[in-house]
Amino acid sequence: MKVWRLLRKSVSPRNFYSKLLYIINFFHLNEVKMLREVAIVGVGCTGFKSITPDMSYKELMFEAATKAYEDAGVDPRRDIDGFVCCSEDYWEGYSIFDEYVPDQIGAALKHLCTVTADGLYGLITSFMQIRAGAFDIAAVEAHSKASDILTFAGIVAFALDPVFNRPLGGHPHYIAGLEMKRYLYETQATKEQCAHVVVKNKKNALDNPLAAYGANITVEDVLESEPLFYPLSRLDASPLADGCVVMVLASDSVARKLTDTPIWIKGVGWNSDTPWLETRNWGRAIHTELAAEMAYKMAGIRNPGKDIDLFEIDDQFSYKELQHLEALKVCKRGEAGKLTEEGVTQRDGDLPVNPSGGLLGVGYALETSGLQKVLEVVLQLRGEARKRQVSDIKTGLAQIWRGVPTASGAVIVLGGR
Amino acid sequence: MFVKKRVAVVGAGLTLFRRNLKETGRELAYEATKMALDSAGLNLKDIDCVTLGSAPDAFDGIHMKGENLVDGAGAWRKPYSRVFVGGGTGVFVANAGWWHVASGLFDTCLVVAEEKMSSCFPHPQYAFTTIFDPIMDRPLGINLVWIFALEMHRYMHVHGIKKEQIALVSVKNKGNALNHPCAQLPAKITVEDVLNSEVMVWPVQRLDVSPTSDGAAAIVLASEDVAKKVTNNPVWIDGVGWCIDSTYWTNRDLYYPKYVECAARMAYKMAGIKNPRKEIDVAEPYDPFDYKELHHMEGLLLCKKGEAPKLTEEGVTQRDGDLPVNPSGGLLGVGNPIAAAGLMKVCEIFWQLRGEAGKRQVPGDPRTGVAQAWGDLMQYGSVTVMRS
Amino acid sequence: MSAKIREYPGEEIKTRDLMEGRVPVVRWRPEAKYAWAAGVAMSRFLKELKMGRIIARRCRKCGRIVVPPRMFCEWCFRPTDEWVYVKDTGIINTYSVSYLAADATRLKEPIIVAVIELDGASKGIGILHVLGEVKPDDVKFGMRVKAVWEPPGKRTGAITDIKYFKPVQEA
Amino acid sequence: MSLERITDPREIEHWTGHMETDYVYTLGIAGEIFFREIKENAKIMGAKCKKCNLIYVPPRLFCERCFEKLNEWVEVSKRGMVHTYTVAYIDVDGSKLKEPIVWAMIRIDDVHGGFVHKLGEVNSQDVKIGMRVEAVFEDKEKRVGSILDIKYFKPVG
Repeated sequence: MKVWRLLRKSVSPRNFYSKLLYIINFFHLNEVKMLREVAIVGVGCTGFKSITPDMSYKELMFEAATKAYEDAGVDPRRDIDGFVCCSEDYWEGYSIFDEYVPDQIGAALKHLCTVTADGLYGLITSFMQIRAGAFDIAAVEAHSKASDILTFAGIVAFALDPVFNRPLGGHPHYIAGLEMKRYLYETQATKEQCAHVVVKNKKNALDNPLAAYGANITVEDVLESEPLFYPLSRLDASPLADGCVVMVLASDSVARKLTDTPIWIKGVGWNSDTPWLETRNWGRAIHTELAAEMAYKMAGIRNPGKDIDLFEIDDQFSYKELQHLEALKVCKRGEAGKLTEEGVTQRDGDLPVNPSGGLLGVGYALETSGLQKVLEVVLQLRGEARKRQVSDIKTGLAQIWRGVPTASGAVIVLGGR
Repeated sequence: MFVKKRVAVVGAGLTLFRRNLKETGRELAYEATKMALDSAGLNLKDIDCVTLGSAPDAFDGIHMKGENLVDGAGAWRKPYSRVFVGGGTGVFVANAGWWHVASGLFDTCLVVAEEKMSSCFPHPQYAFTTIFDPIMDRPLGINLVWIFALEMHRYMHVHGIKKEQIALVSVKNKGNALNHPCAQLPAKITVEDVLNSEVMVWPVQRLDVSPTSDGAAAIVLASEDVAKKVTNNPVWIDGVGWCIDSTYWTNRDLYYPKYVECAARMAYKMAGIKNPRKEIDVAEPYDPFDYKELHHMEGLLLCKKGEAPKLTEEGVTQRDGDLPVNPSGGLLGVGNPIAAAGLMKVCEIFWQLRGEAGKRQVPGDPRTGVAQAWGDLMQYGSVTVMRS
Repeated sequence: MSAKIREYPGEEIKTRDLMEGRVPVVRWRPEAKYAWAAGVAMSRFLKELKMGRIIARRCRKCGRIVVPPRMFCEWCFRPTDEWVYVKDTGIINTYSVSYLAADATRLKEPIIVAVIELDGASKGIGILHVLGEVKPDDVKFGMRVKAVWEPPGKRTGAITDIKYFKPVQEA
Repeated sequence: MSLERITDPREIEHWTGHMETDYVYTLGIAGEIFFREIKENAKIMGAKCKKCNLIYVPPRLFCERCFEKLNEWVEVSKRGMVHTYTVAYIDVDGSKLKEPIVWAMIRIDDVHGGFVHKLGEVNSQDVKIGMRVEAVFEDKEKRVGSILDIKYFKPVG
């Protein structure tokens, strides 16, 4: 049956080789085991706002979960067994935030766990659980209640190494400034090119009803904005947002029953470089290079720039989009800035990057950021992105970095039919 | 049909458990990880991925502490993530390791648990006050022990259990820990000692409680192919289970841990265990308080509800009894660096099933064991079933 | 290889050495302040406390009346439907006697804490609070208690607007 | 979704609180040696991994690459090169700093690593990547065995 399905799928010359490999692989592996495919079958999102004072985090999560289950056509109490939620205690103001999650997403007395990472890690966790045969249908939740936090920078500072870095004090985003300077130095990219990223993403966000920070601005506006950590200026940094995303995943046969437009998880990867600032690579995003390598191998992608039609990548700071594009091997090192300037990464360009508006336009929603990106890829692949719809796409990629001061990131490759 | 991949434990490592250790969290994680690798005869380059378990950041005093521990856990430039389900983390992280390998994504996985509670100074108790609801509970001046005393009291009330019966657990576990080289509070004590110890929150007394600790533990997991190459004595993770109950703990009857039963049923089903009492040879249920061992034996379906105190009285749960429970000495004896304590239980089952537990070895060549941890607001159960 | 390993790593420090500064350390106190949005359910709950009332939510499907109130039913996974006042009386589901303060220091006078199932809420639905005007030895499971409120002028819209629960005679 | 929402902004309640308490961090096995040398001798120590041929600064108990335990300590230079830098204009609370702070990643000569620290005795406009700098220590009696015992790094000829 599975073979028939594979053959029935349209095999374009572009990915014929990988399909062939897959089929060969399939017969080989069949003797030992059969690995399941996993698809995203439902998505729900509250939208992103600078502040959500009228709702508790529980009510925010309930809204996103209700929408996701409706979208997937499932009843969580009856149909869903596995749940993954994503949170870090100090973002929430609770120790063991895991405690406060189950009820509002339908997970009471069910198999739920917390991954202290971005929602994309949660999605990958759920993917692994389904592949391992633990569940057929699972849900992933990530949310941000950043507006509950009164001392954001103080909490980020608390993530620094307590002995070697933290005692020096200061606003911890100086680390982004250090990184940006080195990146620009090594690649010859310019502040103007970074500003182009901001202009593009904020403009894309104007067409995204979920986005909080859409704007029509110019490169000069970005360059003239208040310097924070030279060369990083106010508008180079993505502002905080509240919001919640819930997604429903299912194993292959179940996914096909639930929806006509399953979005398949083709490849996943995640990686961490050293946690030490002192020995880390300041110019490159090693974590994303390695995560992409893993995801591409799994998805059978040999030429990312050609094989992938759409990118939703981390842009917590403007230069990160350029750095991450290069880490993803979409272009050569030092080329991303130029491509951005030339408009190649515009929504109607050859390499659409962050058509949702990215974190610069949608808002940096802490651990939800990765799922916001996956959400956009899902909507695009389903053809439901309305004004933002990029035409003729089959494969999309989402990527996230865990923010200052980490050197960790994750990548996912998604495909429609 | 879809056939599950088998996952084996091929190595384990443990640091001392102590009230304060000099090592940083990273250094502790490293020591346990290195020992686990060495015992498996593997190098770091043989490892495909890493999963870490660690309880609240408020202990170690580092926000996103998983990110701080990357190098100590052996995850430099490897796929790495941290799972966190409160006190349930230590056993749960073994389950996380299981799906990394069982998913077919990786052949080997390092599973590391670390806790450095002593950073929270002068007492980790503060960190515990922030686990509660800020509107309903924290304003009352709540203390962690309150809620366990409430649960313990409810359990005693419903089944008519006496403190003397519960104290036997503490006596047994602290005694068992005398043979554990890492133990923090091994002791030869009597039921009277427990009953005469300082009252903390009645019915919880000083000797009913496990200490706060620093420590780390690690295991190495491998797929069937790799496991057979590196050892002729693998221990298989045949069942994993986890479950969370509602947040609203004052809306639940605390006399029975339904969530542990739910987690156990998931793991037993996966492992094909139909009669846990008969089929399980050795158990390491979570025992941060003595009554919890009893509570969890019932949740693990090792006996009927309310029957665990009787089994304990009859000596069934002694190391040489019919169903040895916590032969390691448990958290009461070995110590309780939260996540590391949970993984210590998995290490113990590994050593017991390999026949390598030395003086702690339970007799009769045990073949099947279960480790379990519990956490959050008396709402989380995580269970791992292992076979030799 | 527990039996084969001779030495286990870890360098112990005595708590006293740490206390008395004989071990080099770095100290830090984080800045981590929050203003949690109480949301629809708890904003109302707090307002009602200020007026001396306890409010719950009811789920029409399972019929449960739950407190603290929530806008969703966790067992039915649907929105709860209506506000219901419950009484400030109830019975003790379980209790304990604490000699420890929140910071683990020892109290001279113990605090009695209890889960109190409130009258008017569904069976088994309780809240955590403290007991007053009673000796530890006189507290019993199933005992009837009633809230003692702060006077109206002193209430702030907090769970501590109820000073404690005290025993009352069977109705 | 909830059947009711708050429609009157005056009905919105917030509950304030914090997660602040005191922490003490031991310096660790490697950290203790490192800071003792800084405090007592104003020396910067590294730990050598023979297998990977790297000298870690700050020193570590283990090599993150090969996982060997490191027990060879070597004194390294107090000088290095600005690998990257930034000029911070705002403080941790978001307020504008009176004097901007120049932060830099300083690669100590011939080692793997160095310091993320502040630069002093220099105009922010004059800082360049590749610039030579040197550690400036606190006076001995003021040194406590912390990263703050290095006041800053200053340019050298």
